This record gives sequence, structure tokens and C-alpha cells, in this order.
Amino acid sequence: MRIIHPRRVGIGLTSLLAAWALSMSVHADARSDSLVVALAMPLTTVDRLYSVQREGLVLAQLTDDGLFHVDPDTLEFVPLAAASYEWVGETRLDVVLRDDVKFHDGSPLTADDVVYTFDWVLDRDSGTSRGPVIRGWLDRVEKIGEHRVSFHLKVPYPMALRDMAVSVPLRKQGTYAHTGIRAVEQQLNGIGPYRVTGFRAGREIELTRFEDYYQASPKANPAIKYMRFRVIPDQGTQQAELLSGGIDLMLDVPPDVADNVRHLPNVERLEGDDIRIGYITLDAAGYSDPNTPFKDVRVRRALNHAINRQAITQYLVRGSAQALDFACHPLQFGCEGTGPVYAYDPGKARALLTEAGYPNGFSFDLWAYRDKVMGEAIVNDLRVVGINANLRYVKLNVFSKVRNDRDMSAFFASYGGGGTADASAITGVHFVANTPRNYSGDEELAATVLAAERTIDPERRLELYRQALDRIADQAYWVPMFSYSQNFLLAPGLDLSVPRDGVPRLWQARWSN
Amino acid sequence: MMTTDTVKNPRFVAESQTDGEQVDTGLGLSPAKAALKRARGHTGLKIGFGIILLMVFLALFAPWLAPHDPYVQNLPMRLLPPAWVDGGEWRYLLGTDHLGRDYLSRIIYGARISLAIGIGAATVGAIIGVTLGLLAGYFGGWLDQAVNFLVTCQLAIPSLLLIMALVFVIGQSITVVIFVIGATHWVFYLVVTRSATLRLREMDFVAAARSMGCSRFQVAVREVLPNLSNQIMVIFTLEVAIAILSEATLSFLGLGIPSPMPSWGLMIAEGKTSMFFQPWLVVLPGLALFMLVIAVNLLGDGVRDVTVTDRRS
Amino acid sequence: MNTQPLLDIRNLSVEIPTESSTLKAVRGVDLELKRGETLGIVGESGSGKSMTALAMMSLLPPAARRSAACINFDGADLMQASEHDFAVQVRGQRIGMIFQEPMTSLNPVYTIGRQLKETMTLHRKVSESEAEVRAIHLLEKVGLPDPASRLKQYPHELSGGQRQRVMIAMALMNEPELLIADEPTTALDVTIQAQILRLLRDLQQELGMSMILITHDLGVVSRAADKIAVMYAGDIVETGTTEEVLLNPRHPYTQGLLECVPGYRNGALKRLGSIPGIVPSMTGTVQGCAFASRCPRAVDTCRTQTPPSQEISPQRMYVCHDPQETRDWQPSPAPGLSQDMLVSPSQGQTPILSVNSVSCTFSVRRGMFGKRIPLRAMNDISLQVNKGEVLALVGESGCGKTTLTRTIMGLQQPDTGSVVLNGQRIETLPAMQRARMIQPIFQDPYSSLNPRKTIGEIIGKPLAVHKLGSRQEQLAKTYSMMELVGLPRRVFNSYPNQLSGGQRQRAAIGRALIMRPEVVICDEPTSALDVSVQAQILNLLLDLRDELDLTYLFVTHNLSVVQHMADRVAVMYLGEIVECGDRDDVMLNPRHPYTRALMDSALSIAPGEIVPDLGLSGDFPNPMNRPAGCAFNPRCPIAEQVCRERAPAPEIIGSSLVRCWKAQPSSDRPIA
Amino acid sequence: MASYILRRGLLALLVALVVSFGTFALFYFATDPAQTIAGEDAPPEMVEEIRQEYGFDRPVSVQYVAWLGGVFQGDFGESYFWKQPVGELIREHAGVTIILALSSLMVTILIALPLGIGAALKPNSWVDRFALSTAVSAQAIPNFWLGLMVIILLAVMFPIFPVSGDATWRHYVLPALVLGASSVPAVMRLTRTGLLEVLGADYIRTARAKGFMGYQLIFRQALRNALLPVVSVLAVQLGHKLGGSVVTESVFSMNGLGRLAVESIFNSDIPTVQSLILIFVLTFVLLTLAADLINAWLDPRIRMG
Repeated sequence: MRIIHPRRVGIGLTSLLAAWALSMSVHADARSDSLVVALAMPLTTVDRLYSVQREGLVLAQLTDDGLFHVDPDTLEFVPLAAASYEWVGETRLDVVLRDDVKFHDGSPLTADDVVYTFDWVLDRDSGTSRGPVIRGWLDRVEKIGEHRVSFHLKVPYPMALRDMAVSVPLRKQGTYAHTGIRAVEQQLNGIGPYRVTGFRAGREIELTRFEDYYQASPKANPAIKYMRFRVIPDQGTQQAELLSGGIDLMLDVPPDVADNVRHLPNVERLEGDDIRIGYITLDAAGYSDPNTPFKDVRVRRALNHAINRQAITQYLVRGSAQALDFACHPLQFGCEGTGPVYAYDPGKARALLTEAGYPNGFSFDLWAYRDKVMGEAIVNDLRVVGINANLRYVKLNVFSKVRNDRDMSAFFASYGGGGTADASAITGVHFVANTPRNYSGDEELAATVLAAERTIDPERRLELYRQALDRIADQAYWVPMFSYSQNFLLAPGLDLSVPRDGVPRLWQARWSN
Repeated sequence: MMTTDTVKNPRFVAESQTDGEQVDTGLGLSPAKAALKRARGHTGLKIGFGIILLMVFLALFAPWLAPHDPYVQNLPMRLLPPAWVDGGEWRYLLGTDHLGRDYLSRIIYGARISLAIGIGAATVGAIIGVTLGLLAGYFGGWLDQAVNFLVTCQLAIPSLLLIMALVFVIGQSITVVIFVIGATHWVFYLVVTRSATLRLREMDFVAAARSMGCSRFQVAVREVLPNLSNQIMVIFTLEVAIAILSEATLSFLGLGIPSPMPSWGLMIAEGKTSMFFQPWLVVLPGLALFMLVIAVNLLGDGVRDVTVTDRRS
Repeated sequence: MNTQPLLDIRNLSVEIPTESSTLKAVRGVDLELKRGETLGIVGESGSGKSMTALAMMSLLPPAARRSAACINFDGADLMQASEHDFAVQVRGQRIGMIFQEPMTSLNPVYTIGRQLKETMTLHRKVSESEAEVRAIHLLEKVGLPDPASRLKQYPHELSGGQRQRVMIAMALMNEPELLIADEPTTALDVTIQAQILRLLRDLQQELGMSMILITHDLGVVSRAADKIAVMYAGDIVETGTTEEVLLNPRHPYTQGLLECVPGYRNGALKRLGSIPGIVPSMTGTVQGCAFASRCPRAVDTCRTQTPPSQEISPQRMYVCHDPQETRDWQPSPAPGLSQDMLVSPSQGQTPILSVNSVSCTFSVRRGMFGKRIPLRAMNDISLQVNKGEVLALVGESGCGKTTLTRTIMGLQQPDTGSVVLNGQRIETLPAMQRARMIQPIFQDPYSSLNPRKTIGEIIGKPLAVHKLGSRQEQLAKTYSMMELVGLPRRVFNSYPNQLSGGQRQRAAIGRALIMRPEVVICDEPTSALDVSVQAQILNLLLDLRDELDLTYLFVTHNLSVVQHMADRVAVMYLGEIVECGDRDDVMLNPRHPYTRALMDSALSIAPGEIVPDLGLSGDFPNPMNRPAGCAFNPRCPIAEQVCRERAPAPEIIGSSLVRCWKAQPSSDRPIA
Repeated sequence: MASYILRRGLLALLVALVVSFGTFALFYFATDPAQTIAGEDAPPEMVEEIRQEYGFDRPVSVQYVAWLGGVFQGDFGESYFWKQPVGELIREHAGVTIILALSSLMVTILIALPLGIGAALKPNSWVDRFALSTAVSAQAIPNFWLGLMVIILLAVMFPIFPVSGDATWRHYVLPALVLGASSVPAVMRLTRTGLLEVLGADYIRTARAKGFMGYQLIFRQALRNALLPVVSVLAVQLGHKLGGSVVTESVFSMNGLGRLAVESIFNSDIPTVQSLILIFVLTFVLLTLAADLINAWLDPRIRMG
């Protein structure tokens, strides 16, 4: 059994791949005004109101504008289709619209359109994906002038601008009157810098630059005229296509693949942050089993000490990823915990376990649905301190069923929160009382988190979040793991600035010479 | 019919020539001894048996043979190539995987899993298939109809999809994989057992047992079943091979053995993302799998060759 | 007629290499056959008679090696012919061949017509239609009604007898000069056998063919052959005309063989002659005479020197030292009593087993697409077996014998009627109790012994099942039973495949008798055995009956065995008992036309006599299409209107019970 | 014969119903399609909304009957995940699978039959040895691994064929080879043993005694008998290949039914899984029925009993 010489083969492969890429290169002149992007997940709709995938957000950056948007540099929420806004008290927001905004069909944007859009989202029967969230804080929207609307909130809600920026693209009045709530067949009529000119569900989306786009927008005058999104679920295929010029951009490339491919000519690699964190939730409340060891805070702290977050981050997540100490992303507003920090220390972990009455460790199921390699690394780390963790790696549909039934003793998961640079995006979903992700059973903590979400004053919010994060850290409800980084592979000559929040702004893309 | 010269088979001639008053007992060997004698002259069987012996040895003594703990990760040392390649280290003879675990140790431990799954699942399948086959073949009637329906169900559903759905829903563990693979691989046993039972049922020794007062159940278990043992053994080995491949396939698709256990199929799946650049991650476990399965198949074919001639045509 | 022999074989040998040694299947056979002559080759299984025929046709199994000084066929030496020459010029063209198994010898997926026609179109430049004309002509000749429509039928639509007729027609398509018939009637029922043999004889005479008839049945060869060659252990030991060989056998083997045939010398003798010992293994070098170890006349010379060929006349020779010392030895039956002197123990009229109006119907699906069709296996059968007697049950295959025996043993539930054993209804009898009263012995000793069990286990199994006595007692009983049935102690731990057929049947008998049942059902216990072994088993059964006071229900199709064994005879046809009475009444004075035909078809050894014409039309009907009225009416030579309309009821004539509208009170034709 | 087909049809329907209810219940009790539809980061309010909208909160029997009612009217329901009629979805994916199944069956036949016949004609010759060792090795190579190896060899090191996808005929070459190879051992062995058995049959001896030899003997006398069992096995194999060649399709990233089925399982897209299983079962039963009919046509004994 003679093994072929892997490194030599690797090099051979590399050059072969390169030669192949060159020979099949179809990088034509036409590329200067077109860009082909690979999508791993099939998009089933181009309407952001109805899509749930992250890819939908990337696409909506191009086809749709909301009243606000996230500034790519500061990550602050700033007006876009809105000319200006003003808080009238804690629960009323008045917005003045631009008067030069046009829909893709040529009609101008008016206050009626804005009211229609928000009324549609507030309507329970419309079935929009973000409706439930918006209904949580927005009471009604009122037209107070041809280009003026007034938003009436149910509760003080600092993240109102974020939701308007990320979740509610503007629609022409009467858009859904004919086609009903299923937007699939519908010709998208947005106000973004690109319009949809072709859509085959799950296969391909074609966009063309919208020439009547309002010049005042930061997104105005994108360099590339045509954009095509091709659904290619397999990473290997995406690589091959990138090398052969079938696509120009790969998103979300696994770090190992990115490491390998960047050695090849014809490929460039970009690394950037992603406002997404990985964490382990421990069943501190004892939902899954009243006798679970995780009810004991010493056991939870032991786990925090046992897992080598640094190593996992450095070797497996890689890039700009950081190991985390608190239940939030460092880029987020409010992520300023001061509570205890648990260093990697297996000895201490063992001591804590012994103290808690588990000198020989114990067994439990660690559930996970993504990032299997990291899950494995965690399991291996726990094995060192005598804890036998069975990695229950399942698909999301099973995962969420078990999690929602509160049958998990611990789970390894990640959360992105739509790239929101605010601690509310993460703590809200995980620690308020009514969320199935909350396994802490800590009502006081839930109250703190809710209060922070309903507070407008930044100082007060900062303080509340500090309290909450410190409490989480002290009680070790979580093992915060790491923030993610993002890898992009690009065809050479493509200019793309790295997003800080992980959401690529493709309108910034251009071909350099 | 013995009254005529049917001389298709030379053995037959030799046998019928022993008709007469006394028999020279040195003439014929007992079935087991005859099979053993034939086995000694069967190259394929010897090779297969040898490889399997080696694999079983590896599996049994893995803790002493493996240079490292297959579960201990060494992240800074991840994705090392085999030792004789640039960048390889002699500590890690066959390199390391994406978590820096020793690949050689994982492959050695992988033999345990493949063997356990193969033998376990084939046993589960045998128990189901032989029981049903014996019942259907011996008792017939509505029981046969019901079993036939089960077989149609089993055959009509793409078994891999069924297994995937089951494992997916029940969850992954060695036991689940063994039972699920076993529960979807019994048709072969059933078909063979059933037809052999149908044939044996008409044999006079069954009628003889019945007429000496044995119950139908006793006859099925004590008279018919022992005569199926050769065929069951052959199917068993073939099913072991199939089960090993099924496990590897399942693990490859991410629905087999749970990580971080060292299953060869899982190792191939984990290596797949970087197979163009770290091909040993895919090639090595694939070769191990190939060796084991070919050995089991050779053994199965060999067992069939040496036992099948036992039957009188 | 040419005086030159058509076929002249000199020193033909066939060797088959086996795993350990080389088997000498044929050892230097010389044969000669004139045109228009029929040669019968007779021998027991393994004697090499079929191999000789296959070697002539170059159809040996691939491993076999053939050698011969010459095989002259009509002046050409076939040893020089290539495989291609054989296929193109000899097989099917000049030599036709018929095989034993008509059921499997025709290709099941092609029509009769295609298989007949291709025989001709393959060899000759003839058109399809010419071949068809010839095929229809021949089918008519072999006695198949409506030949034109037969061409479109498939083999499975025909009965065994019809298929054998088709095989004969096929062999004759190209008017061969020589027809080789290898056990052409062995797989057929006796009445069909008689018809086929007659047909072959008629055709041979009409077409002037030569024929080689290979058979183990001395009765068949005595009626059908002009010359006989007796084969033993791969060599011909005696040749001559049929009369000479059968009436004045010179070789001790031929003599012994004839002694084994029931009814050959004296039907009244209750013990048959037998040939002791075994056929030596024909591997390695053979020293001396192959028969020496079994020969009653053997002297030292026989064991060391190859016996010479003793030529009495140009057509008559035997291979034997014929030692001076033992020339006075006369073949005599083994010691025993003739029937006249034997008083059957307690042969009274106490019925031990009675079958009362039993009927049974199965439902059978024909083919994959077919509907279920009822099959009436037994129709109102009544029967009585008296304590101590031997009742022979006679009938052709498919007549319901097996269903009846299964019903009697309680293994088959009848639809109506009852079986009473020792005054108790068999279905109410618990299985264990029933098993101690009645036990079976089966036809095929290969199938009746579990190949996975040792002989000791098999014989002692009933004791174990019934938990009779301690382990030690069971062992002792098993050993004494083995002694009783003549099995050496050393086979106790052997497996069935290590035993000979005769020994296996002894083991089966031992198993049946170990619990001392009162009634034993013998289901064709000797029909799978060679003649010499059959004689041993029949002797054993009769001895055991006397010794253990048994009652036999003896199922058989062999009428000479019936003649030899039975006290009373019951004749079965299509699920009915058509005649039942004392042996001599039924056999010498048959009242039912079917019984008469059956008796006529029994071919006793009678050189010079030809196969009688039974006057039966058609074949044994398919039990699924029972004819209306009397079941036998379509084949009956004396059927009248009433027979076709109403089924006859059983009536008692003389001492017999007969089921026939036209039953004669007495017959003017006693059986030969 | 009509009643036979009817019986088989009813059996198929029964099988399909039992299986589909089984899967339905399995998924109902063990998975949560709502979260998959909503996406991994979706907040609980959103998930709850979807649950109500799709009616996942109804009892299992109600949901099943509702779906089944649609099926009997030719409506397979709408895919949860694709938000598209399942019938349409299946039509889109079926082409790839059908082409792949048929072409791989051709591969199987073209390799297995000549090898099997050659091996049977000359037992123990080099042809026989070659055929047997091919069978033993092909049986031992995990199919997915073979797929990866041919990709490395024939698509990357020697870029003759595309790596993956299903756009042109060239994309089908490697998958068809790999998938076809998986059935070669079974078919080859069956052909060989079938033919050997037939060649030892009495009627072949009869045919030789009639003067048949060589190829005439094989093709005019033996082959039809020997192919009877092969037909059944080929039908089963084709059935399994049409039932979604899960592994091959995913190794070569082909958008066929197998992949659709796998993804639907992962997404708890119950209407799609259900409909696919229904279709797989019916296809399989129809194919085996067809094989029986072909066999009946080839073999008069079956036809007439």
C-alpha cells in the first residue's frame, strides 16, 4: 500500500487547477459591468418581507431601501429614504421622506406608500416574516403630510430604527392587493439601486442597475450594471466555478478552504468580521432534567474553565475572530461586561467539579446544528476534565424542536441578529422570559434585559446591559465561545470593501483595472 | 432418483457407488470436516480470513497498538501530512486531521466501529430476516402474505432514505445505527430462508419429525433451522460487508456515527472539503474501508464455495 | 442388410478427475451394434452405462476425459471427429438421443414447434414450412393427438408422457440411423412406460433404426432388447442375446442381480437373493476382478488378476475367471421360508386402522396470473388395515397416495370423513400418543434423514422427543435398534451423507421402529434404491414384521414388490380407491379395467415377450380437471355412456371392493 | 391478468399509504419545521406565527388527512421550504434523476452482461477470474468514495469531465459510471450463475444432442432462460436508482430527486418528503410489475402456470 505523495500531489493539483482555470477562463471584457455571486442556500423569494435567510438581507441591500439603513463604516442607523427624523417623546417618531425617491416602475415614493407598507407588516394576516417583531413595539403609522409620517410606538424601543433599516423595505401602495400574500410570483417593485430582472426560484436571480435611483443616497451610482446570483449549494463546486470564471465571488467560505484556495492564482481572499457569536447554553434552570449537574453553578463555571476558547478560536475559527468572555459581540453597543472572566484552566475545572460532587465527571448530550468541528473540539476539551459529552449534531429542524421542548441539557449554537451592532440583538432573544432559547430560568435577569430593550437613554441602557452581562457571566449560564470571522473569495480585480458586520454591501463592488 | 446414472456430478458417482452392505467409514467426511478441508484449498477465503483476522486484531488491541489517543486533539498540529511528506512529523505517521488528532490512531480505532456495526447490524438483520423467513416459509398462509407485504414495503422504499429519515429523527448513536441498518437489511435473509424453508418443508425428514410428535414450532427450529445455517452464514458475511458500507455512507452523509467517534465514513466526509489539497484525509480511510469490505466479501464468497457443495443436487 | 456393424466401440474409457483422485467411470468397454438391432445396456447406478452413451455422443461433462481405440460409426471413427464435426454431422443428424427426464429435457421457454423444427433447420437446408410438415408428421406418429396445435404449445403444457413422445419425435426429425434412449421410461408411470416402450419398438422396426436402450430395469430390457450388455463398475461383464443372458446367466453378478428381482424365480419365495458388499471405489488402479469382493464364487485369483473374457459364441461372452473350485455353486435364495410355510402372525380380521369416507380438496393457483382452482386429492376413500397384515396401496403418481398417507398419519386434516386408529379418531389423538402407534418410512432416504444430525441422533430422536428413559437407556435402545436393522455401531456418529442409500434407509427404518409402533406406513421405501439394495430392504422389512408384530401399509407402484410383499391390495386412481381385495384376487383376477391395465403394464422378466398393448388411451389426467362421471372413463377401453355421466359407487364383488359400472365378476385373463 | 395487475396496484397503494403515514408521524413528533422555515436566527414570535400559518399546531391526523385529500385530487401540496407546488418541484428535479438512472443502468448492462456471459462460457478462465475480481472489488468500494476518487482523477488531475453539476451531457458521464458500477457486481454474478446453471440443465444437453454448439447454443437456447432473473434484478436496481441516488447526486451536486429528498428531510419539508416517498414507492412497484410482465412474456411457465 503505497501512499501517493500528498504534498507533491497538492502542488500538482494546485498547478493543474490553475492551468485548468486559465484554459477555461471566460473572464470576458463584459465582466467590467457584471458580477456573478454564488449563493450556498437557495433563495425562495426576492421579497425581503418574506425571506428569512441571511442571503435575503444581502440581496435586499441591492433591491430595496428602507427608511433607514446601517452605515457600513460606523454601523449606526442613519436615514436613507428618509430625509430626517425626530423623536417626539419616547413613543413617537416623526419621519420626513425624501421627495426624489422613485420606485422601479417609475412612480414616486409618498407617505401613503410608507403607511401602506407598515400597515401591511402590522396586519396579522399578511404573514410577513418580521411582522411579529414589528408588532411587538409599533402600534400604528400615521400620514401627517405628503412626505411626512408619524410612528406611534407601544413601548419605548431604542431599536426601532434598526428594525426599519433591516426588516422593512418600502413597498408601493397596493402592491399585495392582487397577488395575495405569496410574493413569489410577484414582480418586485422596490426603490433600491438595482431592480430584479430575472428570478428562477432556488436557481438564479438577475439584477440590473436602476438608473432612476435617487442621487442623494450613499448607494447611488453603483459601478456594476448587472448582477447575477447563482445558487451552488456545494462548496467544492463553488471553488471549481470560481477557478473557471463561472462566478466572481464566494461568500461564507470555510477557513480551511479559504486557506487552500488562496494559494492559487486567479483568486483573492478577503477576511472580515461578522457580528455573529458562538456560545454554549447550559440548562441552569433544570428544564431537561431536575437533577442535571448544570443546576450547580460550580459545574457551569467548571465548563467555562475547561474549554480552550482561545485555541478553538485561533485554530478553527481563525481570521479576525476573538474568543469571548461575555454574552455579546464586542462590536455591539452595550457589550461592556465587567463580571468574572474564566481563563482556560482544566485543573481548576476539575477542582470545581470535585467540589460540586462530580470528581469522576458525568455524561451529557451536547446538542448542535452547525459548526460541527468546533463542537467536536469542545467535546474533546471536556473529555480532558473527565466530562463525557455526546455531541448530538442534528439539523436545525430537529434541534429547534428539542430546544423548544426544553429537552436539552446543553446546546452549542450561534446567533447573528442581522448584523445589529447592539447588545439587545443577542441578549433579548436569549434571556427574556418568553423565549425558548432561555434556559437560565432567571426572572430577575429577564426583567433587566427587557428593561434595557425599552430604554432610550444610552447611559441607562449601558448600565442595564452591564448588569445583565455580569449576571450571566457570574452565574455562568453560558459558555460564551467566540465571534466569527468571514472569508470571501474573489476573482482578481474585484474591489469589495470588507463589511464590519458581516453583511456584504455589493453595491460597493467594482472592477479595478 | 438414484436408480439411474446421473453423472453430471462426479461426486455423485463416488457416493452412489458406496451402496451396499457395509460402508468403509473412511470414505466420507462429516459435513463440517469436508468444508474445512475445502477451505484449506481456497485462496480467496484464506486471504479474506487473514485480513479480517488482522482487522480484528487491530480492533481488539487498539489501545495498545495506536500511538495516540484517537480523541485527543492538538489544534496547533492540525492537518499535518503523513510523516514522509514535507511538513510531516514522525510522531504522526499518517498525519493529523482537522483537529490535530493522529490519523493512524483514528484509523486503527475505526476498525472497531466498522466491525461492531457490521457484525451488529448483520446480526439484527439475521434475527429479523431468519425469523420472518422461517415463519413465512414454514407456516405459509396469511403469515406468508403479511411477510410478503413487509418485504414489498421494505423493497419499495429507497432504504438509504428510510435509514436517513430514521437516524435523523431518532438521533445518532452506534446503537441506533446498528439497529436501523439491521432493521432495513433483512430481506436477503428472508428471501433465502423462506425459499430454503419451503424446500425443506417438503423434505421427508420434516414429515418424519412431525409424525414422531414434534410440534410445528419444534420442527421449524430443531429440524429446519440447522439446515439453513450454511446459507445464513454466507448471507451473514455478505450483509456484514453491506452494513459496513451502509454505515460509511450514512456517516459520509452526516447521519451515521456521531462525531467525534473515528468512523471511516465520517473521516472521509470530514476530509471531503479539503480533498483537493489534503487528499490523504480521503484516500486513507477509503483504503481501510476497501480492504475490510473486500476481505469480508472474499470470506463470504469462500464460505459459500466451501459449504454450498454440501447440498445434494 | 449390411453385415458390417453400424457401431463398433473398442476399449472405451472415461475418467473423471475428482478433488482427490481420478474416478474411472468407464473402463475399456467394447460394444458392437448391427443395423436394425436393439442393444440393452443394463446396470445399477454408477455402473457407467450412461457415461458410455454420453461418451459416444461426445457429450461428457467438461471435466471428463475420454479415450478409446476406436468408436466406429458406419465406417468413420468418431474418435477422430472434432467437436464441430460432431455437432454438424453426428448429433441429432445420424444419432438421436432421448434422456431420462422428460420434464426437464425440453427448453421451457420455447414452443414445442420451434424446438422440433430447429432440429431440422439446423442441419439441413429446409424451409420452416417443410420442417413444420415433418414435425406434424412425427408428432402424429408418436401418438400425440392434434399435432398441428401442439406446435404452439410449451413443454409445461404437456404431461410427462407427452413430453417424452415429443422428445422421441425430436430425436427422429432427421431420421437418424441410431437412437440412444437413456432410461427413457424411468421417470414415467408404469402404464405410460409400457406405451412408450411399445412406441419405441414400433418406430424402430418401421424406420429400421438401431437402438441402444439404457436401463436399470431387467423387466424393461427383457421385453425391448435383442441383445443385452450387463455393466458393472464401468465394464461390461456379460453380453449375449436377451434370452441367453436372462435365462442362462453366466456371470455371478448377472446371476445375483436376477435373484434380487422379486418374482423372477419364484413368486412365492418370501426372501429374495441379494448381493453382499459394496461396489469398490473405481479410483486408482483396479486389481483383479471388480466384482470379486462381492462374489460368492470368488477365489484368490479373482482378487489379483484381471479376469479374462470368456467367449462362448461370437455374440456371447462374459468376463470372469469362472474358477473351477466354485463351479458347482448354485445361486440359491438366502435362507428363509416360502410363503406357503409361513403363517403370518395374528393375521386375523381385527381392523387396526380404518379410513372412513375421507375426502380432501386443495385449492391451487396456476401460474402467477391464474385463479385458484380446487384440486380434489381424495374422494370418498374408505380403507381398512387389519392387525398384522401388509396392505399394498398401488397407484400412479398424482393419484393421491401421499395425501392419503399424510391423512392417515394425522398430518393432513381431511375435509370430511375420519381415520380411526386402534378405535380412536386420529385427529383427536394427541400427537405424542399418535406417534407411538403409527410411524412412516419414506421413499427417499436422502430426504428423510436430516443431513445436519448424526445417525445416532436421528434414530434416537423419537426417544428424546418423547422423553422415554434416561440418556443411558436411550443410548442403549438406539444401539440395539441399529443392530436390529443391520447398521454397524461405528456409524453412530456419522452423518447421513457418509452412508450409502441402503444404510440410510436402514436408519430411517430404525427411527420409525424405535418406539415400537403398531402400524408402519411404508411410502415407496425401495423405489429410490438399486435392485440389489431393494432386495435387502424388503427382506429386512419382512423379518421385522415377524419379529415385532407389525402392520404395514405399503405404498408402491412396483407391482412385483406388491406381489412379493402384500396380503391385500388397494388400487387408487385419481383420489379414489377403485379396487381393493386380497392380493391374489386383485392381481390375478382384476375386476376394474384400470387394475387390469396396471397389471398388464407390469413388465416381468420375460425374454421373447413383447410389451403388451394396454388398450389405454391418453395419459393420466391432471387432477385439476377431473373428468365427469367415472374418473377413469376417458382412458377406459370399455367405457359406456353411463360411465361418462355418473360416478360409480363402491360395490363388493367376491371378496373385493370395486368401483366400476362394468366390473366383471371374473376375468379370463390371468396375469402372466 | 387484469386481476393480477389490480392486486399488485392495490398492494402498492397500501404500501405507499402505510409508509407515508409513517413518515408523516415520524416528522410530526420529532421535528419542528417552523424554525427551519423561519431561519436559524429567527426570534420566537416569528416562529410561532409560522407554526400557526402552516397549521403545524393541528393534530397529526388532521394534517395528514388534509394532505392526503389533496393528493387524491392530484395536488401534492405546497413545499414548506420552497413555497412552490410540490408537483412542480418534482417535475423540475425528475429529469436529472431519470437521465442519471437510465444512463447508469446502461452502464451496468454494458459492463455486467458481457462480463457475466464471458465468465460463464469459460469458467475458471482469465475472463472468469477478471470478472469475479471486478465484482469483488466493485462490491467493496464505497460508492461515495469511488465518486470522490473519479472526481480527483478524471475531473481535476486530468480534467476531462466537469467536477459537478447537471448542465450538459458531459456532467452525466462520471455520475453514471459511478452509479452504474454499484450494480455491476450483483448483475454480473447473477448473469454468470444463471447462465452456468442453465448450461448445466437437461434441456441444454438435449440441445447439444440435437447438434447445437458454441454461440448458437448460448444465444438460441440458453440466454433467454438465464436472463429471466437478471430482468427482475435490473428492474429493482432501476427502481432504486430512480428512487433518488442520494449519494451520487450529492457527491456530484446534481439537482435530482434524491438530493431534493435529502434536503427536504433536513428541512422537515413534509409535503415534499411525503410526495417523494409516494412517488418512489409507486415507481418501484410499477417497475417490478413491469419486470414480472417481461418475465411472463419471456417465460411461458409464468404466463400460463
